[in-house]
Amino acid sequence: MSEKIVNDFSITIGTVNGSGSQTANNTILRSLFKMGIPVSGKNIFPSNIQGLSTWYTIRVNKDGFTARRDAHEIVICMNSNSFSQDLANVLPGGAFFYTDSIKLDITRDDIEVYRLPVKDIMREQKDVPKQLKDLVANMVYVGVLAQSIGIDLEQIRTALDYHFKGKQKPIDLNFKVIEKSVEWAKGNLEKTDPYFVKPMNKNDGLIMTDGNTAAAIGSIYGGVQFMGWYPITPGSSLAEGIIEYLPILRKREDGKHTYAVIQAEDELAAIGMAIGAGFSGLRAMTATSGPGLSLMTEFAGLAYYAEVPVVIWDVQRVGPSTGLPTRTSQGDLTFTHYIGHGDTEQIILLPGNANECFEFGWRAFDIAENLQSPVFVLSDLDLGMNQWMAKPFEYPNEPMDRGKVLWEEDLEKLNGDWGRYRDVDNDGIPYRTVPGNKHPASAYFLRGTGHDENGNLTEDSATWTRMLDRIKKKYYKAVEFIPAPIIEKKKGAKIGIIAMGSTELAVREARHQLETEANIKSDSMRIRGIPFAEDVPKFIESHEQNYVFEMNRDGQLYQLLLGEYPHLADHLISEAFNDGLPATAQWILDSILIKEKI
Amino acid sequence: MSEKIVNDFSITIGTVNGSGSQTANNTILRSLFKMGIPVSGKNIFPSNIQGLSTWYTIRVNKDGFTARRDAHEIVICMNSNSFSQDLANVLPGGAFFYTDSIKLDITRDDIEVYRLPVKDIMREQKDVPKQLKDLVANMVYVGVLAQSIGIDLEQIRTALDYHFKGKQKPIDLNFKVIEKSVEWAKGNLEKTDPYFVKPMNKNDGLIMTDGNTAAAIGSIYGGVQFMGWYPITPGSSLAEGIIEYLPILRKREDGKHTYAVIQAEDELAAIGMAIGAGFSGLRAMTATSGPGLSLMTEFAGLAYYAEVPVVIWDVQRVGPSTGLPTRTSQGDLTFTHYIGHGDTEQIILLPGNANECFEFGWRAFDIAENLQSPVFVLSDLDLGMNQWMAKPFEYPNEPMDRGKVLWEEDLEKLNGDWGRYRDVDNDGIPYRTVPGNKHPASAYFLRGTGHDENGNLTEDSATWTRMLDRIKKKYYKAVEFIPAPIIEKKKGAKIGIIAMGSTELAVREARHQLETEANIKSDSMRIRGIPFAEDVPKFIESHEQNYVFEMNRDGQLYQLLLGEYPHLADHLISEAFNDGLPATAQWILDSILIKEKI
Amino acid sequence: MAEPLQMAGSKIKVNRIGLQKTDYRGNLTTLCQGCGHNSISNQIIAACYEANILPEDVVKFSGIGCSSKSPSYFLSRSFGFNSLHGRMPSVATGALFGNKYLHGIGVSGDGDTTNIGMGQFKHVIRRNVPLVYIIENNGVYGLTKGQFSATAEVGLNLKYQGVNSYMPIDIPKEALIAGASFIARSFAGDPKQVKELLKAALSHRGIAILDIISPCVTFNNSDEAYHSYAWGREHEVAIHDLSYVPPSEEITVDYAEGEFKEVTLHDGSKILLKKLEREYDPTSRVDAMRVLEESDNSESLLTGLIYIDPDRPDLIEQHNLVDEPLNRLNESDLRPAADTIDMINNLMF
Amino acid sequence: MAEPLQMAGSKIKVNRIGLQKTDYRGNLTTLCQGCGHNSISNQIIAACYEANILPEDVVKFSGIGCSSKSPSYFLSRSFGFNSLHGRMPSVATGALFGNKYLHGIGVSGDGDTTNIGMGQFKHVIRRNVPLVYIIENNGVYGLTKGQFSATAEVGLNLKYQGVNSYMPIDIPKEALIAGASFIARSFAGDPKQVKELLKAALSHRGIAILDIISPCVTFNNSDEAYHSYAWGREHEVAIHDLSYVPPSEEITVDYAEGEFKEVTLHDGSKILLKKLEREYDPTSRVDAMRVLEESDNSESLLTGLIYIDPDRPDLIEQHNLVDEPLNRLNESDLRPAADTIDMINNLMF
Ligand SMILES: Cc1ncc(C[n+]2csc(CCOP(=O)(O)OP(=O)(O)O)c2C)c(N)n1
Ligand SMILES: Cc1ncc(C[n+]2csc(CCOP(=O)(O)OP(=O)(O)O)c2C)c(N)n1
Ligand code: SF4
Ligand code: SF4
Ligand SMILES: [Mg+2]
Ligand SMILES: [Mg+2]
Repeated sequence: MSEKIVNDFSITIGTVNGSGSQTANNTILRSLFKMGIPVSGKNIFPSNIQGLSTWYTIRVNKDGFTARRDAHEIVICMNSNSFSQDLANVLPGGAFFYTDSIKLDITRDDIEVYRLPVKDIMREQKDVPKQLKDLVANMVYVGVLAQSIGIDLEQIRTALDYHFKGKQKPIDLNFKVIEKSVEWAKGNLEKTDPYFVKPMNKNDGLIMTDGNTAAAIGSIYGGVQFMGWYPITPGSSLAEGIIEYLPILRKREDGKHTYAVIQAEDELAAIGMAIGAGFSGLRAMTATSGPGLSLMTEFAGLAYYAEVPVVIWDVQRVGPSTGLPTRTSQGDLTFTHYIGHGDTEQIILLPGNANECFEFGWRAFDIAENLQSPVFVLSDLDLGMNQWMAKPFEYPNEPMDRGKVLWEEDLEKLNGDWGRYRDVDNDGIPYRTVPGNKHPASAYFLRGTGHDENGNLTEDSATWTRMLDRIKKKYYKAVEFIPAPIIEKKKGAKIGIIAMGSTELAVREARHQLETEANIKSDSMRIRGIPFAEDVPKFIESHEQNYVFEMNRDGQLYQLLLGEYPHLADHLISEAFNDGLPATAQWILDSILIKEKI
Repeated sequence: MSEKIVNDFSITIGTVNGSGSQTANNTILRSLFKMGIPVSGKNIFPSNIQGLSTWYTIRVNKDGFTARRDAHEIVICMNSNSFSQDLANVLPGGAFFYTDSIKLDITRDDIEVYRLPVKDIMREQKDVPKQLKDLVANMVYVGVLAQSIGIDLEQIRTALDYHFKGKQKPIDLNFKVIEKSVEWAKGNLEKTDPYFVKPMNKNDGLIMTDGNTAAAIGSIYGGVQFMGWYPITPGSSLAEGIIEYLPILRKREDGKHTYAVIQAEDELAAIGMAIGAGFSGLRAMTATSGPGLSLMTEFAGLAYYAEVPVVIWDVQRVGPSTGLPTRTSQGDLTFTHYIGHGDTEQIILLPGNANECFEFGWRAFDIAENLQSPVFVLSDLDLGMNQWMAKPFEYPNEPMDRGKVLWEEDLEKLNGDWGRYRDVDNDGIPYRTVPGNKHPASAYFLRGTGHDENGNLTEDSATWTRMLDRIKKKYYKAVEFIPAPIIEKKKGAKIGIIAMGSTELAVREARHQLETEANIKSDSMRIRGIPFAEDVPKFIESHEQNYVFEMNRDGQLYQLLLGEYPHLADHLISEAFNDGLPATAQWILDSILIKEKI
Repeated sequence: MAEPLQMAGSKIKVNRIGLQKTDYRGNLTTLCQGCGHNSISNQIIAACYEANILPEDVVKFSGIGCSSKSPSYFLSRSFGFNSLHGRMPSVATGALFGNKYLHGIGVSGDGDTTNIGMGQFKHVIRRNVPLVYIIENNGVYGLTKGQFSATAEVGLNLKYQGVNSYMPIDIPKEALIAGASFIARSFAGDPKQVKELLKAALSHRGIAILDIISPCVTFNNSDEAYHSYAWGREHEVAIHDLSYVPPSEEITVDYAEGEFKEVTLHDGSKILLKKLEREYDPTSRVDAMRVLEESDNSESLLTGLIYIDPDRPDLIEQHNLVDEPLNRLNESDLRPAADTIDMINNLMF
Repeated sequence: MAEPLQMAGSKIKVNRIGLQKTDYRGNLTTLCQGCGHNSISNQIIAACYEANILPEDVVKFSGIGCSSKSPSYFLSRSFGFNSLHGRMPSVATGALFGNKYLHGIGVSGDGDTTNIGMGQFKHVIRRNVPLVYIIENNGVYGLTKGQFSATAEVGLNLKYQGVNSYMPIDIPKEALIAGASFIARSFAGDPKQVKELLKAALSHRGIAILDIISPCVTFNNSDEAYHSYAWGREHEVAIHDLSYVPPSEEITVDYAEGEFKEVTLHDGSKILLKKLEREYDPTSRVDAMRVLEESDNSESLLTGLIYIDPDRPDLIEQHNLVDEPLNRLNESDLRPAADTIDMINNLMF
C-alpha cells in the first residue's frame, strides 16, 4: 500500500434506481459530514422510476473543495448493467467494490478489488421482511466501506436515526446489517488501497441541506401565502418542501391556515393562480422547471406589464425541450430574461448555494412586492436536489417589506385621489390597492391591455410609451434590490473569473489550482442577479480578461453582459459548456490554461 | 389660396369604427393609386368592433415617399368624439372637412373648413336600404374630397367595382352618392386650400396589397399543405388569406384537396398540429401574433431540438401582454430568437414589404425543410394589414426544395443503414424519413428528450453535447439560406442606418431628407433575417457610426447585433422607439440630427 | 321582492345598504349596440343592487373577448382583473384567496371558455371555487370578427367561415359531468330570469356556472342561428319560473302546495321554483342530464336552474383559513418567530 | 379468432401478412415491474399482430409520463412521436394528415389527458380525429413520483400527498359529452378484453377513446385504491363479452338469437357483444350515460364498449383529400402553375 490518502478523494456508487440505495448513500454522506470532514453528495439519476443505472458520487476534501470531479478513487458497483463502465471509471490505484451477485470478470489489475458479501450477509437476515430485502442489502456496502476507510459507526447510527426520523425498527434493521458487514470486513477484507477518512472539525456549526428545501423554508420565512404549482422534476421538491414545512412553521393554536398551496392542472394555471393571488395582495409564488417555465410565458408578460408581484422559481434542468429532465444546467437565463412577447426585461435572482436559496426565498417576496413585478429565481437541479453543506439558515435580518400598498386610511388621507399607475415618487414604482379594501375609491381594473396612470384602458400612443418607459425605470431601480455580486480578490490577480449559481465551488477550487499549479492569480465575481449590480462593470473593467463560466451552450450570461456593457466587450471571454453534469474545477482550470498559456 | 400643392400631402379620415368607412377609405386609396400617384393607406383602429374612434391616413407623394407622417394636411372628421382632436391635428393652412351632424364649434382660423352635407344628400337617397344608410353615407366625403382635390371619377368607379367584386347593385348605390356629392361640391364648395392631385404614371405595373395577403399567397406558392391556426389580430388575416386563396390556386379537376387548414382550439394546439404535420412530411405552418406566440413557446423548443420543419408567422403587434392589439411593433424579436427554455437560437426571416411577404411565404418552407428546423417570419401589423404598393408577385425562381428526405428506394440503397440524427454530410443537417414510408428500417421515434444519432433515447452526457452542438452547426449553416441584407449606398456616406422590416420607406425618406436638408450622406442596410448574413458585419465595420432603428423599446435588433459582433460594439448606436404607430422619416431624421450635429 | 327602501327625506331610490343603482354602474359600454353582453351587464348591476351587495365586496374577473371586456361596464367600484384568453379561472382561483369574504364574478365568452379555456373551465369546477362564472355564449368569436367558437351548432353558416362541421360543446352538460355545484342556462333576451339566476348564484357557495345565450348582433344573429335573438325568443323553454328570496326575507309568493319547489342556499336565502310544464328536480343529476339530452332532441332553448347542490364545501372552505382576510395579515402572522430558526436548522442535521 | 396462419415449411407462427409477433415488438421496457402500462403494451402488440396490421402502417403518439414512454415498448417498426405533456392530440391531428391510410395509436396518461391535456382531449374528440386514443389511467402521476391526477377518487390517501378532496374526472363520461364516436373502458388486469377492444378501435373510423385502468404499482396500488389491481379484479363488471371479427372473416361464434348484439364497423369488420347481466345497447348515448352513472353509484369498475357510432365521418374524410398520401405529393401538385401568377396579380388590383 502506498502512502495513506486521507480525507481527499471521491467515492462513486453505481446502483439500479428504485432499489432504495438512496438511504445507504445518504447514510454514508451524513456520517462523513458528522465526522467533520467537508463533503458533498451528487445523485446522477435517470428520468424513470425503476430499473435503470444511477450513480451517487461523494467527495470528501479536507480543504473544503467539494465540487464534482470526473475522477473516482473509490467505486462501488451494485449494478451489473453499469459494471464495465464502473470498473473503467476507477482511477489507477483506486479501489473497486462490487456485489457478489455480479459474475463478471475483473479486467484491470491496476486497481484494488473487493467483493461485497451481499448474498451471504443477507441470507442470515431472517428478520428482514421480504419486500425490504433489496433495500436493506445496500447497507452491506455501507458497512464494508465504513470499515475500509474508517467511517465512525456512531455517526452512521446518527445518520440512520435522522433518516428514519428516530423510528427504532428500521434503524435497527439497517444498522444490524451494517454491523455484520463491518464485522465481515474486519475479518476478511485485506485493505490494500490508500484511502482513509479521519475526523476533523471543519463542519462545526454547519448544516447539510438541498437547495430546494432551503428555498422552501426561506419562502416560508418570507411569509408565503399562496403557492400554485404543477409537478415537474427538479422543481417539484421545492413545492413539496413548502407543503412539508408550512404546517410545522406556520402552525397556529386554532389550527387554521394563513396560506394555501394548490396543485394546479398545469403550469399555465399554476402561475395564473399565483398572479391572481399576487394581485389580491398575497405573497404568491410558483416553482417549476424548463418546460413549465415555457408554458408560463404569456402570464409572465402579463405580470410584467400589469405589474403584479409574484415569485417564480425555476429549478433548471437541461433543455431545450424535454431534454435531460434529471440533469443540471444553467440554460434558461436569456429565455427567462426575455420571457413574454414584446419588450420585457425580467428581474432574476441567481442563488449560488443553499444559504442563498434560503435567503432569496424570503427576499424575493420583498423585491417582488416592492417593485410590483415578477421576480424569477433561477436555481438548478444540482443545487436544488443534491445535499450541500451550508451555514445554518439565518433569520431574515430585515423586516418584511410589503412595498407601496394603500389601505382605507391611506386613501382617506389622499381623499381617494390616487391612480394605480401614477409615478408619485418618481422612482417608477406606483402605489397599489388590493381587493377587499372598502374605500369606494380603492378599486381599479387590472389588465394586460394598454392603460393609463389610473388603470383605465387607452390606446393612446404617448400614454403607452410613457407607461412602458416607467416600467423600464423600475427595472433600473431594481438594481438597488439585487444582491451585490460576491467578489473574491487575490493580490496581483490579472484575470477575472465571472460565474453564477451553483458553479461557485468549482470556481473556488479552480482558482486555488490555478494559483498553486500554474501560478496564475485570479479574482472572481459571482453574479447574483439581473439587472446587474453596480459592482459588475467595475469588476469587468478592472481585468483585461474576464472569463465568463456558465453551464449552457450559448454563453447566455456572457450575452447579457455584452448587451449591458457593450463597451467592455473586449474584456469578456465566454466559456460555456453543459453536458448535464455539475461543473468541475478541471473544466475551468483547463479552459483558462489553454487561453493563458499559448 | 397659396400656391398649389400637388401630389404631396396626407389625408386623415376620422370615423367611428364599425360604421363601414373602410369601403370609402379604400375607394379613395385605390383611385389615387390608379391615377398613378404613389400612395399608402394606414388604418389606425381600436381593438373593438363598433363605436370607437378610428382613423385612416392616406399619404400621396409624387416621389414615392409613402411612409407615415405625423402631419395631416387634410383631415376629414365624421366622428363627433374625435372632433376636437381631429380639428387640432390639421396642419396650419390645411383643410378640414366635417360632417354636418356635428354641431361643435370650429375654434381655429388658420385652416380652411368645409362642411359635408351628409344629411342632405342622404335624405334624398330613398333607394338605400335603411341598414345600409350609415355605410353609404361615407361616400359623401369620398365625393366631396374627389371634387375638391381632383380625384378621377372613373378611377373611383373602378375602385368600387374592385371592392364589390363587380356586383352592380352596391356599386351603383354607392357611386350615386358619390356623384351627388361631387355635384354638390361643384356647386357649393369654394376651394380655398392648396391641395390637389394630378395623374402620374408612377404606378405602372404595380399592384396594391397588404402583407398578410401577400404572405398567404406566397405560402400557397410555397406549397403549403397544412395550416393550424387560431384567430388573433393581426395574424388572423394571414390565415384567412390562405383559406381564401387556396381553393382558387390549388383547385383540381377532381375537386379534392391537397391541403388542410384547421382552426385549432388555441395556439398550443395550432402549432402542435403544424409540428405534427411537419413531422409527417407536410409543408406546415401557423400564423399568430404576440400572445399566441407566447403560448407556442414550449412547442417551439420541441421543434428546435427534435428538428421538425415548421413555419411560424408572427405578425407583430404592441406587447408586452395584450398590449395594444391593433397597433404595430417590432417588439417580438429577441423573444422569438430565444423562444423556448434551454439553449435555443431560432431562425428568423424579416420581410420589409409586401413582395418579401410573398417571397418569404414560399421560401420559408424551403429553409425549414432544408434545415429541418422551425423558421419564424416576423411581419407586423402595419405591413400585414395595411395596403402597400408593390411590384407584381414573382413566380418562385427556384424549384421547391424538400431537403434531405429518404424514401423507400433511398433506404433500399443504404441497406436500411441510416440514423435520423447522423451528420452524414458534415453540415449539421441529418436525413429524415416520414410516416408512411414502407421500408422496415424507415421508422424512428421522435422525441424532445435526449437522443442519439439514431434517435434513440439516451441521457449520455457526451451524446447530449454532441447533438446540441450539431444543431448549432446547422444554425451557422442557416446563414447560407437567409436572404442577404438590402444595402443602399451613397458615395461619401459616413454613417450607416440599420433597420429591419416595415420601416424601409421611412428610412428611405429620412436618408433623402438627411442629404437634402442637412447634407448628411448615409448608407443603409435592411437586415432580412437571423442568423445575420455575412454582409452584415462588413457593413457595420465600414461605418464608424451605425444607427440601428427599430420599433421597440429595448433596442432588440441592436442587442442581437452586439451579441454576434461584440467587437463592433463601438460602431453601433441604438435608436429604438415604439408607440404603436408606423415609423416616420421624421423620427429617424431627428434622431440622427441630434447626434450628428452637436 | 327586495324592493329598495326609500331614504328619509330623499326621493332617490336606494337599497338596504343605502346605495343607489348608479353606484353599481360601470364605464360606458364600447360593445356593439344591441350586443347581448350589454344586457347581461345591466342585469349584473340590477342583481347586485337588489341583493344589497356592497360593490367593494365584489371582485370581477374575465378573460379576453368582447364578453371579457364587459366587466368594465358594471361595478366600477369593484376591483377587476381582465386576464388572459382562456385563463380567467386560474386567476380567480388565486385571487379569491386574498379575502375569503369577497364575491367573485367571472365573465367569459364561449371561445374563451370552451376553446382555449376548456382545461381551466373543467378544473375550476372540480375544485368548486366560489365564483359566479358567466359564459356570454354567442357561438362565435366576436372580438376577432366572427370565427366559429366551439359552441357553434353543426351546420351554422357564417359569412367568412363557411359551414361548421364539428360537434358543438354543450356548456351545462360539460359543467354537470365535471361536477359543478350550480348550473344554469339562460338567455340575454330574458333579463328577468338572468337577474334572478344571478342573485341565486351570488348566494351559492361554490362554483356557479351560468351559460347565458348572448347574441352577437354583428356576426351571428341570423334568425336560424341557435345563438340569435330570434331563435332564442322563439325557442326558449324555461323549466321553471324562478325567484330568489334573500336570507332575511319571508317568502311572500303565494303558490299552492306542490306547485313549487324550494331550495335553501347556504347563506339562508332561498330559490323558489314554480313548476311550469314539467316535473323537475334541480338537485338531481339524473334529472339534469335527462332534461339536457331531451332539449337537444326537441330543438328548444332550455333555460333555468338546471342543477344545484347547495351543500358541497367550496375550495376556500376546504382550506380552513383564518378568520381575517389573508391579505390583511401582517408580518407577525406570516413570518415564523425568530426562535423557530434553530429548530429548523436542527432538522437540517 | 384471427388464428395466425402457419407459413409453409416453417414452424414460426406468422399472421396473414406474413409477420411474426416479434415483428411487432418494441424496445425493452424501462417501466417498473408489474406496471399496468406494460401489460397494455403487450396487448397492443398482440392486437396489431392479430389484426394483420403492417407496423409501417401505424404511427404512434404520446405525451409525457410513464404511460407516454410506452410507445417505445411496442411496434419498433412504426414511426412514433413522443410529444409534450398534454399535447399528444394536436400533434396526432396534424401528423395524420400526412398519410391518410395510416393507423394512429396515441398513448396518454390520466395526468397527461385530464389535467394538462383536458382541452386538447376534448377538441380531438369534437373533431373526430381517426385515432385510437388510449389513456393508461392510474389516478396518479407516475413519472413525477406519485402526485394526484384528476382521476384520483375523492378520499384517496397517498403517502406524500394526503387525502384527495376534488371531484375525480370520469374519462368515458367526458368523452361521451364531448361527442366521441367510440368509447370503451377496460382494465389492464383483463388483457383479453383490452386486446379485443384495441382491434375494434383500430377498425373504427374516427376517434376511439380507451380508458384503461392501469395500476401504478409503485405509487397507487393499495388494495382499496380504485386504480389498483386488487380493486379492479374484485370490482370489474364487464357489460358484455366482446369479440372482434375482421372484415373478411365469417362469424363463427355460436350465440343464440337475442343473446348477442352485432355492430358493423366502417371497414366491414364486426364487433360481437354477448349479453351478460344486463341489456345494453352501445349505440345509444342515453344507455351509455345511464350505465356510467349507475356504475358510479354501485362502486363497480364497469368495462366494455360503452358507446359507438360507426358512421360518423372522421376529420380527415371531411377534408376530402386526394387519393395519394399528402406527404407523397410533389411540386407539380403543390405549387400552382406559373401562369396563375398573372391572374393573382390582377386580383391584387
Ligand atoms: C392567446 C390569445 N389568442 C388569441 C387572442 C385573440 N382573441 C381575442 S378575443 C378572442 C375570441 C373571443 O371569443 P369569445 O370568448 O367567444 O368572446 P366574444 O368576443 O364572442 O364575446 C380571440 C381569439 C388573444 N387575445 N389571446
Ligand atoms: C409541461 C410539463 N409539465 C410537467 C412535466 C412533468 N411531468 C412529467 S410526467 C408528468 C405526469 C404524468 O402523469 P400521467 O400522465 O398520469 O402518466 P403516468 O406517469 O402516471 O403514466 C408530469 C407532470 C412535464 N414533463 N412537462
Ligand atoms: S362583435 Fe358581437 S360580441 Fe362583440 S360587441 Fe359586437 S355584437 Fe357583441
Ligand atoms: S411509477 Fe407507476 S406508472 Fe410509472 S412505471 Fe412505475 S408503476 Fe408504472
Ligand atoms: Mg363568443
Ligand atoms: Mg397516471
